[in-house]
Parts: sequence; C-alpha cells; structure tokens
Amino acid sequence: SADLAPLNSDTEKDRIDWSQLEAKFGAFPKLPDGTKAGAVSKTLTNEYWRSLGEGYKSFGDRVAVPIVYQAAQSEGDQLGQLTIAEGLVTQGYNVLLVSPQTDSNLQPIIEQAKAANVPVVNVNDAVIPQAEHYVGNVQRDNGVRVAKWFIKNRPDGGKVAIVEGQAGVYAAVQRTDGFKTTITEAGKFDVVASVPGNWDRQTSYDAATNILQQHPDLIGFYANNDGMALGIVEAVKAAGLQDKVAVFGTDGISDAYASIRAGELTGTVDSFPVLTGEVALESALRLVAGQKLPRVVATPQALITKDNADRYSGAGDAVRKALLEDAAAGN
Amino acid sequence: MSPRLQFEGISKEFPAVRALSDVSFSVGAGEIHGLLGENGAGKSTLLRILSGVYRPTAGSVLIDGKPVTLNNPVAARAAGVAMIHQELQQVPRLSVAQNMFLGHPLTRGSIFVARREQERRAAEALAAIDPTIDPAAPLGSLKVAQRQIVEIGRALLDRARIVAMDEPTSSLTPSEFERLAEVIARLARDGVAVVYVSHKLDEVFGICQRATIMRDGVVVGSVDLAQVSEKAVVSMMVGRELAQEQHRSHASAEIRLSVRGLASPTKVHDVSFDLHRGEVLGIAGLVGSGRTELLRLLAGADRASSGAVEIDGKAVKLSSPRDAIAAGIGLVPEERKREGIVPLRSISNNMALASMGVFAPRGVIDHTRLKRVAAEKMKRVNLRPFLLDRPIRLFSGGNQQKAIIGRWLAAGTRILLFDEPTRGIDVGAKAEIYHLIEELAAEGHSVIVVSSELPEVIRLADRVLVMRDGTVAAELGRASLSEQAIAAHAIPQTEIEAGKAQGHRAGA
Amino acid sequence: MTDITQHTAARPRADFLHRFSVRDAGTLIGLVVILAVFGALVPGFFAERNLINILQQSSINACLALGMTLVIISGGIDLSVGPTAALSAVISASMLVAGVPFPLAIAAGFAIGLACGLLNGVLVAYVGLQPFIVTLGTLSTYRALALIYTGGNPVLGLPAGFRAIFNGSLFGLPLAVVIVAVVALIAWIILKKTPFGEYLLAVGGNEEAAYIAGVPIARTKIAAYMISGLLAALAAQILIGRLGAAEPILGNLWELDAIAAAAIGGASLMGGKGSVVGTILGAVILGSMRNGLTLMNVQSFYQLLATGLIILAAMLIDRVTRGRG
Amino acid sequence: MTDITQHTAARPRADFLHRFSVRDAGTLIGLVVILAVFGALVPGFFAERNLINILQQSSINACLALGMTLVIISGGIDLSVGPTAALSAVISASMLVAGVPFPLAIAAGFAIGLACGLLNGVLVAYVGLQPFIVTLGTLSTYRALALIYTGGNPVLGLPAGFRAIFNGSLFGLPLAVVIVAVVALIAWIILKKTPFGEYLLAVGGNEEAAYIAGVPIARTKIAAYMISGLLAALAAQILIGRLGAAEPILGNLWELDAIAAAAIGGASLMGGKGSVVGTILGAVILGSMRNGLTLMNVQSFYQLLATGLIILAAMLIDRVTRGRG
Ligand SMILES: Nc1ncnc2c1ncn2[C@@H]1O[C@H](COP(=O)(O)OP(=O)(O)OP(=O)(O)O)[C@@H](O)[C@H]1O
Ligand SMILES: Nc1ncnc2c1ncn2[C@@H]1O[C@H](COP(=O)(O)OP(=O)(O)OP(=O)(O)O)[C@@H](O)[C@H]1O
Ligand SMILES: [Mg+2]
Ligand SMILES: [Mg+2]
Repeated sequence: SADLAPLNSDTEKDRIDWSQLEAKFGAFPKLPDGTKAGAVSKTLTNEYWRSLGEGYKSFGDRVAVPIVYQAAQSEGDQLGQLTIAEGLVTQGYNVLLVSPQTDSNLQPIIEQAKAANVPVVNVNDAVIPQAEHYVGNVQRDNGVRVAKWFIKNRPDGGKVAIVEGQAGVYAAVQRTDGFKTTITEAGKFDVVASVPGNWDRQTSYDAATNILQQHPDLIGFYANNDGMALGIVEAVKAAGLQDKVAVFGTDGISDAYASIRAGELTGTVDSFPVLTGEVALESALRLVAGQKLPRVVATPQALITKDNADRYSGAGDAVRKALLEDAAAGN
Repeated sequence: MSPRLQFEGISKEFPAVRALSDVSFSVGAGEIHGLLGENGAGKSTLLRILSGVYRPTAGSVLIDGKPVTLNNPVAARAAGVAMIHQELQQVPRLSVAQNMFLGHPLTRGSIFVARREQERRAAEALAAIDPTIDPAAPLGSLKVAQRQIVEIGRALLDRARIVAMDEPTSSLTPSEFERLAEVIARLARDGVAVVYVSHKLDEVFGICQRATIMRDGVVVGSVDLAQVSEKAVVSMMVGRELAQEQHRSHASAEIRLSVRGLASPTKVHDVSFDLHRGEVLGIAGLVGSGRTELLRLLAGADRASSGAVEIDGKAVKLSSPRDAIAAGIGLVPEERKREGIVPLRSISNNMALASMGVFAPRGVIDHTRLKRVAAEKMKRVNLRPFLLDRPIRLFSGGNQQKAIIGRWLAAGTRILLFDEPTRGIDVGAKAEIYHLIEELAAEGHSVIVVSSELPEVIRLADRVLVMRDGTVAAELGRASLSEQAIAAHAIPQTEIEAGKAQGHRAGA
Repeated sequence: MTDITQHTAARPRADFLHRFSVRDAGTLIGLVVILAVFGALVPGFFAERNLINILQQSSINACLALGMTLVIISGGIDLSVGPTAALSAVISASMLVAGVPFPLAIAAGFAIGLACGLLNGVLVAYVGLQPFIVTLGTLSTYRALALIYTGGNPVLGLPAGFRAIFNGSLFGLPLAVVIVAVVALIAWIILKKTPFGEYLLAVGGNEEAAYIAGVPIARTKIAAYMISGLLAALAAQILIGRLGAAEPILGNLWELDAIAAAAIGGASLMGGKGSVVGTILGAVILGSMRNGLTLMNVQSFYQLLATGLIILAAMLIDRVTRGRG
Repeated sequence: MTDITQHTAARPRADFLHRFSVRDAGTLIGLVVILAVFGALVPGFFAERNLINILQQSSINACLALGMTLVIISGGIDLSVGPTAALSAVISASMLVAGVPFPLAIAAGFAIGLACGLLNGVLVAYVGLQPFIVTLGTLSTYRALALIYTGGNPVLGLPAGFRAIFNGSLFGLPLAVVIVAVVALIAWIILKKTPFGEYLLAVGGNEEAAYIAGVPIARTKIAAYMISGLLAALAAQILIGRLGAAEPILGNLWELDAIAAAAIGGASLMGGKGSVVGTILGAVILGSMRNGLTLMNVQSFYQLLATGLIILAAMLIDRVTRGRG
C-alpha cells in the first residue's frame, strides 16, 4: 500500500520481539484447511539459508503445514529469484516467505501477492521497502555486538580492520556501519582498513594477509560473514599472529562454532537461522489465521565465543530455551 | 592531354622491406596496360596504393593530370578507381549481390537495401562472363572461379574511370578468360584505363597494348607489346634469360600408388588409375569436374565413400591427412591462404608443421635441426626473401607456395599432390616449380598435378587423366597429348557441337 | 577423427536463406522439446497465464540479447550490459524521484546507455583493444560508477505514473513483452534490410574485405555497441518500472544469460553470424527452463545442474537437427 | 578513418620473435608503471615481504591463466575453470578428511580436473559446439555437481600434513609460487619447444591449414582443455592447502581473472596467439593491483572502479608502447 512508509527493519517502531509472540497473541491458532506456505531465499550455497529452510520445515512439520522452500542459483541472481517467487504466487500458496537478494528485486511480488490476497513476509537480510511484514534480526546489531566485545575486552584499544561483504548489499552495509560507528565512538580504536571480501574466503584471506603485513600490531578483524572470517583466521595463523589478533564473523554457521571451539575463531554473532525460520513461519501462519502482528518481528542474536558456545549449540529446543532466558534477562 | 592515370615517384616502405622505390609510369584513357613482374616485385603493393588500401611513403598518384589523395578505399572509389584484388576479398555469408554492392549498397528511401535492384544489376554485370551465377546465392556456396568472377563483376559495377585488375584470371579457365577479354576491350572502348596484372604472359600479350615491367620494387621499363617478344619481356622480369626447358620423363614401371573405384559421397565417381614411381601424372578437366575433390580424397582430407587405394602394393586407409602423411602422401592445396598457411607463424614453423615427429624425436623440438633443415629446404625451393623467421603471411604467394612444397620435402613425402601449383605465381618461380617437380620425379617421387592451364599440364605430365563429371573420361599418353585432345575429352559433347570454348593458347 | 573430417571439409552448402531458417528451425525444435517436457511434467505449465509469465520473464533477457546479437555478429562481445543497465537505471530513477518529467528522465537513461556503448565501441574500434577485455574493464567501471553515484543505496519511490508506463498491457500481453517484440522486429529489419545490417555481417565475417569494400568499420562497430548499450538501458527502464526501485547492483550476471540466448539462437562468437529470430527463441528457451524448473519445485542445486545441462542440450539438439554445419 | 587504414593494412610488420618480445615488453612496462604508482603511494609496498605476498596472491590466478592461455591460443575459451577447481577441491578434500593418503587424494583431484577438461574438449572438438557456450554450460554443471556432492557445505578439517605440503616455502619463496613458476616454465617449454605447442598455435591460427598439414586437431584441442582442467585442479589444491577448507562455491569468477591475465599478457581471443611470459606478467599486474588497493585501504566502490580502470589502462599502455598491432 502506498501510504506505508518505506521499511527500515532496524529502526521500525512497530515491532515486537519474537519471545513476546505467544505472550501477546496467544497460543498458535488453528489454520484454515489445506494451508500451505511457499518460501524463497537467496541461495542454498550458504549454510545460513539452508538452516533457515530447516527452521521453516521443522515448524511446518510441527503444525502440519507443507512448505515449499526454493532458492536462487547464486547470491547475485536477482531476476532468477523473481521468477521463482512469481512461480510461487501463481501456484496459490497461502503465504509467502521471501528473503530477497536486494531491496527491490522482489518488489513486484508484493503487488502480485496483494492482488492474489496472499500475505508476504520478508525474512531477513535485504529489506523490501514496501514490505508489510518483516521477520529478522537487526543487521546493524551484528556489528554493534562485536564492537562492544572489543570495547569490553580490549580496554586499551588498538587497530582493527573490517572485511566487508559484496559492495552495496544491505546486510554488508549495515553490519559494517554498526561495527565502525560503535567502535569509533569508543575513542581508543582505529579502524585501519575496511576492504571488500565479496563474501569470498580466498579474497578475504588475501586481504587479511595484506592488512596484517601492513599493520602487524592489529588487534582484531570483523568480517561480515563467517566464511570470510574463517579465511581470515587462516591468514592470521599463517602470519603467526593467532594469539594477538581476534577474529569475528557473523551468522553462526556450524563451521564457525567448530572453529571457535578449536580456539581459532574468536567469535561470531549467531542470528540463529533455524530459530529465525521457525519464528518466521509461525508469524506468517499467524497472519494467515487473521492475527494482526506488528510490522517487524525481531529475531534473536547473540555473540558467541568459546565461553558460551555450548549454551547456544544444542538441539533446537535447548537453544530456544537459552534464548528465551536471554530475552527475559533483557539482552 | 594528360594521361588518365599517372604514378609519380611512388615509394613504399614496410618495416624491413622496401616494396616500391620511385615507381613512375602512366596509362592513357582507353589503354589496357599490363603490369608484369615476378612474385614480390611490388605489383600488388602499387595497386593497393592506387585503391587506397596502403598509403605511399613518397610520391603521388595523378588522375587526368590532377593529384589525388587516396587515403582509404572509399576515397579511391570516389576518385573513379575500381580494383579487383589478388586475394578474394569477400564475405562468404553475404549473397553474391550483397558482396558486389558492399560498402555502397543501393537503397530504397536511403533506409532499406534494394535487394532486388542490386540483384538485377549484379546479374547484368555478371552476365557478360558467367550468366549461371545466381546473384542471390550466398557467396560461400560458390566455387573459387565463380568467386573470382564476382570480384570482376563488382569492379564493373562501379563504372570507374580506372580499373585495376590484380590477377583476375588466376582461377579462370581459358573460355572464361576470353569472355573477360571481351569485357575489358569494351571498357577500353569506353575510355577506361585498365591496369592488368597477370603471370600469364599470353593473356597480357593477347589483350594489352603496353606493359610496365617491375623488378624488386623498381620499374625496369615500359614496352610496347607489339614490338617485343615474350622472351624479351621475361628476361626483363627475371633479369636473366630463362632457358626453355623440355619435358623429361623419369617414370619407372614400378607402381607406387594404385587407385581402384574411388568415389566420394558427392563429386567423384568410380575413379581408377595407377601412379608410377618417378612419374608426373597430370589431371585436367573443367572447373567442377571433381579434380580438387579427388586430390582431397587421396590426401585424406575428405573421406571416400567407396574404393580402394594401395601404396607399393599394400592397401592403405586414408581417413585423415595424418593417415595420408604416414603413407607418404602430401597435398599442396589450391587455396593457399585458407588451406595452406598458418599466417602468423614463420616460414620454418609452417614448413615443419607436418613433420613435427621428425624434428622432435624425444618430444622436444630440436630447433637447431629444424633451422638447418628449413635453411636447406628453403634454399632448394629458392625462397625469397630468405628470412626463415618471418611470418609467412608477409611473403608473396609464390614464396608461400614454396614453403608448402618445402613442408612435404621435409616430411619425406613420396607422393606429392599439387592442386593448381602455379596459381598466382610468376614465370620465374613457375619455371622453378616446374624444375622442382621434375627433380622430385627424378629422385623417385611420384607426383600428381591438377591444373587448369593446359600448357602447364602438357609441359609437366608424363601422362594425363582427363576428368569429366567426377570420373576419368580419358587417359592420354605423351604421344597423344595436345590441348585439343584434352579439351575434346573434358568438355561434354553438346558444348563442342556448339563450337564453344577451345583452348587457344600457344605453348609455355 | 571421423567427425573432424566431416566437419572441416565435406560441409554441405545449402541455399542461404534456407540455411538461415534451418538454423532457426533447429532452435525452435529445441524450444518445442523443452516445452513438451515441462508440459508433460508440470500441470498448468501451458496455462495462458503461465505462458504470458514466461514471455514476461524472458523479455528483459531478450532485450539485452538482441543488442548482444548485433555486437556478436560484428565480431565483438559486450560483457558490460548489466552495469550499463544499472547505471542507466539509477540515473533515470534519481531524476524521476527528483520530479524530472518522465520523458526527460527516460531519455537521460537512454543517453547513459548510448554513452556506455560509445566508450566500449571507441576502445574497440579506434584504439583496437580486444572486445572481451574492454568490456570486462568497463563492467567493473560502470558498476563502480553506479555504486558511487548512489552510495550503494537503492533509489526508491519511483512515481506510479512512470511505473504504469511499463506495467501496462496491450492486446492482453504485458507491455514489456510488446516493447521487446517491437525491438526484435526493428532488429530483424536492421539486420536483414538495411545497409547497416550488411555492414555488421561483413565486418564480423571478413573485416579486411569489408574495409577494402569501403565499409565504415569503426562506425559500424561503435554503432553495434551503442545499440547494445541502448537496449541495456531499455531493459533497465522496463525493470525499474516493474520493481519500482533502481539498485546500483541491478543487472548482475545479465551478460551471461544474454550471451547464452544469442549463442543458443545461432550467433557465432567468431563473428559474422547470428539471427534475431534465433536469439528470441534462445531467450524463451532459457525463460521456460527457469519457469518450468521452479514450478516443478526443483531444488536450487539441481536447478543449476539443469541449467547447465539444458544449455548443452539445446546446442546439441540444434546441432543434430541441422546436421553439422 | 585514418586509424583503420593503419589498423587493418599498413600495420608495421616487424620480425616475429622480435614482435613477441616487444609484446611482452609492453606488458612489462604496464606492470612497471602500476608498481611505480603503488610504490609511490603506499609506504612499504616494495618491502620484500609484500612483494612475496603479491606473488603468492597472484599464484592461483597465474596457474589458471596459464591453462587459459593454452586454450585461448587453440582458439577456444574455458569459462568453467572455477567450478572445475571447486569440484576437484571438494572431492580431494573429502577424501583427505576420510583419511585417504595424500598422494591418492591429490591424484583424484587432478583426475577430476582432467575429466572436466576432457568433457569440455570433446564437446568442442568432436561435437563441434562453440567453446564459449560449452564451457558456459559446464560452468553451471560442474558447480552444481560440487554443490550436490557436498550438500553445499564446506569440507573442513584438512589434515595438517596435507596443508604443510602447499604452505611450505623453498628458497624463501612460498611453495605455491615455486610450483606455479615450475608450471609456467613447463608451459613455456610446451609452447616454444614441443610439437604440441606448435599444433596449438597452428590450430588456433588456421584450423583448416593445420588439418591438411596433418595436425591432430581434435586431440590438440582436447589436450588444451585437459591442461586447463588440470591446472584448475592444481590451483584448487594450492588454495585448499592455504585455506584449510574446500568450499563448493570456491573459484567464483576465476575465469574472468584468468582471461584478463591472459589477454593483458597478449593472448588473442581469436586464437593463434599468446605468450606464457605475458600471461604471468598479466597475473602479477592484477595481483599487485589488488594488493596495492587493499594496502591503500581504498573503499570498496572505488576499488571496483580502480579494478576496471587498471585493466583498461594496462591494455592501453601496452598498446601504446608496442605501437599498433
Ligand atoms: N603488409 C606488408 N608488410 C610487409 N611487407 C609486405 C607487405 N605487403 C607486401 N610486402 C612485401 O612487399 C613486396 C612486394 O609485394 P607485392 O605483394 O606487391 O608483390 P607482387 O608483385 O604483387 O607479387 P605477386 O606476384 O606474388 O602477387 C614483397 O617483398 C612483400 O613481401
Ligand atoms: N563455397 C566453397 N568454399 C570452399 N570450397 C568449396 C566451395 N564449394 C566447393 N568447394 C570445394 O571446392 C572443390 C570444388 O572442386 P571440384 O573438385 O568440384 O572441382 P575442380 O575440378 O577441382 O575445380 P577447380 O578447378 O575449381 O578446382 C571441392 O573440394 C569443394 O569441396
Ligand atoms: Mg600480387
Ligand atoms: Mg580445384
């Protein structure tokens, strides 16, 4: 609808935390018979999106709603993703969950789905300005959490560097900005490099090698995702600086956990894709059932380090419980 | 009155080569002027300057007494110059008419190409020489001779004041030449100045009034052709007397190659013959009679649909050029540029291509040996200029041909197949190649020579097969060899009755 | 070596027009086979609405592929179409958002497309650099300019009036489809009926012969790149009309789809050969494939596999149906 | 039209060997200019450690570009190098993780590379499809196979012993650099000293003439693609040794870098022409550029801009220094 202000999922006021869903809207409602859901995400080549799909599936199984989950062939495939989404509208799903490649490539879906009377939920990452419903975490917060870790654990400050995702992508821009702004404001830190890693392990490895060589006294890296962070870890190891340089990633993929446990990666910001998927589908189905949810449902994230890794990596329900505790504790 | 066309002190330098120095001569309106010289004398370079493809290093071109600037082909056309290039300059995927009008198409409302009109005018221009060419056919579907006629037709379209023809008849038969001669005569009557380059001296003597002779980029002299003998012209061209050589046979009774019932899926039907050790076998026939196709079958370049080939009594399978080369057969192809040379590679490398195994016995090329063999073979074929490391595309056609002959000598080939071996090659080099072929035969090589030039066949061959419609129509021994006899077998009976197309030329 | 013998030598030489249509028929058969397979596997694949969807989804690629075809025929390649489209999109869009009248904003977008093409063309034709590498360089350059111009942010809030232009429909067909059909018709006329079309074929087929015949080589090549740029800009306008926003990262990997469509349709990357009809069919083949695989709910890894195999299969079918040639 | 006359016709024609080294000298000057600029702008750019870094970071691209050069010389192109590397990487890596002895796992990776190249080569040489479109198809196909094989997950936990092989150093140079230098030497010998090299140049230079001269066309082409596949596999081994993990999405867009290096180094995409020395220089140009831009901490949009402009500048410098042609 035209009167809807363009969505900024990070700042939108009409929002609710995922932990409040049941408290505010009651137990999961009964759905019309034959409800089925369709979902499309960026690419299955990244574990994050596969986990999101697992979340959809697990929640779908729980409430006996079939869900079709598709993804574009690569991260950059904008029109291909639109084609997939259009196919889903045509096929008459009752609700669509979309994780667009860019802020606008799925825009027509909003309109087509509206015409077909199908609610659309924008799940994470890129944000469609016209989206009426958004489920996901605060992208900027990823960077902020890592910055706070540095401020707390490296009180003397020092040089830090950022390895960014693909130029111009929303999540990359927000995460980078959150980190950079927060850590700069703390005063003692110096962001000596902020260079593109293109979501690519090898590119990040090379970039980190160059940065380390120029700034051997660097104290830490922040990478926009875990794949890049794992590349950086190897570069740090190759430079023999693993005890001096902290490396953080984003996403919380299983390899990141493994690396954290092995004492290599310092930490990552887990945004709990499985849980996000569950929450997203739950919210979507609540919409189908006619509930009026706030525009944004915020999903959890947490900074994972060696100390707390076990707490967040158990089976689905254990994590859910831990996160509910966190939410209750207000962080 | 100033002459129609005048060259004044033209020089052209390429890096490391001075192709023309201070060339001056003139051609009057209505004159047909021969331009003669050995390969590499600079004839094409001069005409390329006239047609705006090259710019001279020094000197100027005058038309009707006024200097003209010929900076590009468009300017040359605007100045009234039409040119038939030595190398066919055509786009195979466009139609005949589109090729003829390329660069200056006829249009309707200056937006659309007027195809019909182009085709009509193209047909008109072609009718004088070969009315069977369909102007709407893709050029790529034509045979070389027809493509050359298209080039001629293109030059006629322009109604130019000057027509330069660089070896327009290199692929044409005598009867086609005769029709071209009429066309040229008509142009001259209309006041066009014609510059005519050919290595076929009889043609030049037949149609030109005067000729300019060049050697190594300089003008040796201009002559009135009515006043001089062919021999005198040749000695001006080559700078020495050319001995008139007689045919000598070296054929033995030993059968080297035996072909039985050979047929191709398309053009060749049931061809059988034997080739002896040391023999030179000529193959004559009209264009399209299947001679090239037969040679390609023997060279393994095309696959036979049936038939048997034996070499030294042993059956051989010729399913690729590699097989043929292994069996000792090598082809010197008709279209040098397309099938012969690798343009960017040097003379040595082009020569060595077919015998890499010999030069690299242990997998690594022995460059010293390659250089030595190249020097030896190229000396033998008399390459000029003698620059073995120069890319072959920078050499004249005759010298490219020599390098390809050298290729087969280096490969130890025993059966050499020549398809139009002297097309576009000057008298001097021609004599050298004839001599070379004879030497090869004397050494025990067996040679097949396909040629459309009957004097050439008669000069070289111990025996001649005449092909007609893909089969051997006759076999003529030396005793019964004459142009008349060959023509009688080559031409379908109906045409003979119509009294057309007689070989007319004097001996070489 | 059997195949090679056949391939290089005893090639049948059929009539010109005939050959061309044989080539297109090969592509058509490829399309028919693919449609038949999906029709059999996917219920509702042949529904009118879905067929229109396929056309609509193919239209942007078809638009680019037409320009690409002309460039390929001229012996070049244009890898920069996606970034050209992005640059044109963000500039038009920001003008629209700033309230510039539609025709002016659209014209500005087209001008950007032409300018991008001009630069490519000049570097290829006058400076004599290789097309692949020139457009690889401008691929990054134009993308960077689009990102810098927008600071990496999408341009949002295009006026509804502008969007209506490209989202309308005519005779029951989406306007985008109609526009691309008209462009295809024009491209066909250019190639078949105008001197420029002949020049393209000549320049790509035998540059030296074309030069000697007086064909303006440089201008012909530059014009081809400019048309490609213009059509990229047109595709950009259609897309931002559809999306309602222009992003600097729009058009990622478009060049590969456009080249694939042209090649499936019979364009030879060696130059001198290509068909407008074939290219359109090629674009529709790729579009139907995407559509069909999605409707079949094929998982994305297998979609990728199918994409690769279908490109190969389309070329093979085509090769088999028209013999070798 | 001044330029065209020069370009197509009156082009200076120097001695061949001479020309080749002039061409390489042009590339070298391009490299020197770029190094000088970065040296002036970035303190420590010329530090030994950084120069070694540049070589190391260029080594993977150089490895691929060498194979690409041979394919390009033969008149083809190989867009599938990245996915070939990915497939080879994940298969070697999963064997290593499963405890298969290193030589066997590495050999399996190489075998995959060869097999991928073989398929490309057969489709090009025997079936007669266009190289661009064949490898565009296998680009998707091989990538899909790598993704399906791993389910999209990286293969982690490569044995330290394996990683040590590729991470060692020799004479103060990283082993990867030494390996690629050896490969370059072999490629140079192949091209300059072996019949196969001569065949590559002939097939790319004039296929028909090469055929008549008895060159085994199909085998030559197939061998070129197989070498390209093998070198992609080698690059994959080096990379997974360095990163300690093999990802199915590894090698994205490698083909563009490899082609750029070959083209900057003087390979002609029309075939028949290319230089091993030039390609290595081309790869180092690209590597220094990435390194220098990172050290200058150039913002990502401007890095992209610089990448595009430097590719164009390298081609221009080269063109100017060696005159036209
Ligand atoms: N583009 C070029 N670059 C360098 N040298 C050239 C070039 N074109 C011609 N030459 C040289 O100039 C000289 C004259 O060549 P040209 O082609 O004019 O001879 P020609 O008389 O036409 O010979 P032919 O009878 O073989 O056609 C030769 O030595 C040739 O190698
Ligand atoms: N358009 C063409 N382009 C190239 N080659 C062609 C074309 N048309 C025919 N050919 C080849 O040219 C040869 C025609 O020669 P054919 O054997 O029929 O006659 P020929 O007696 O050799 O005539 P010619 O005197 O012209 O050589 C065949 O090998 C054929 O494959
Ligand atoms: Mg000449
Ligand atoms: Mg012939």
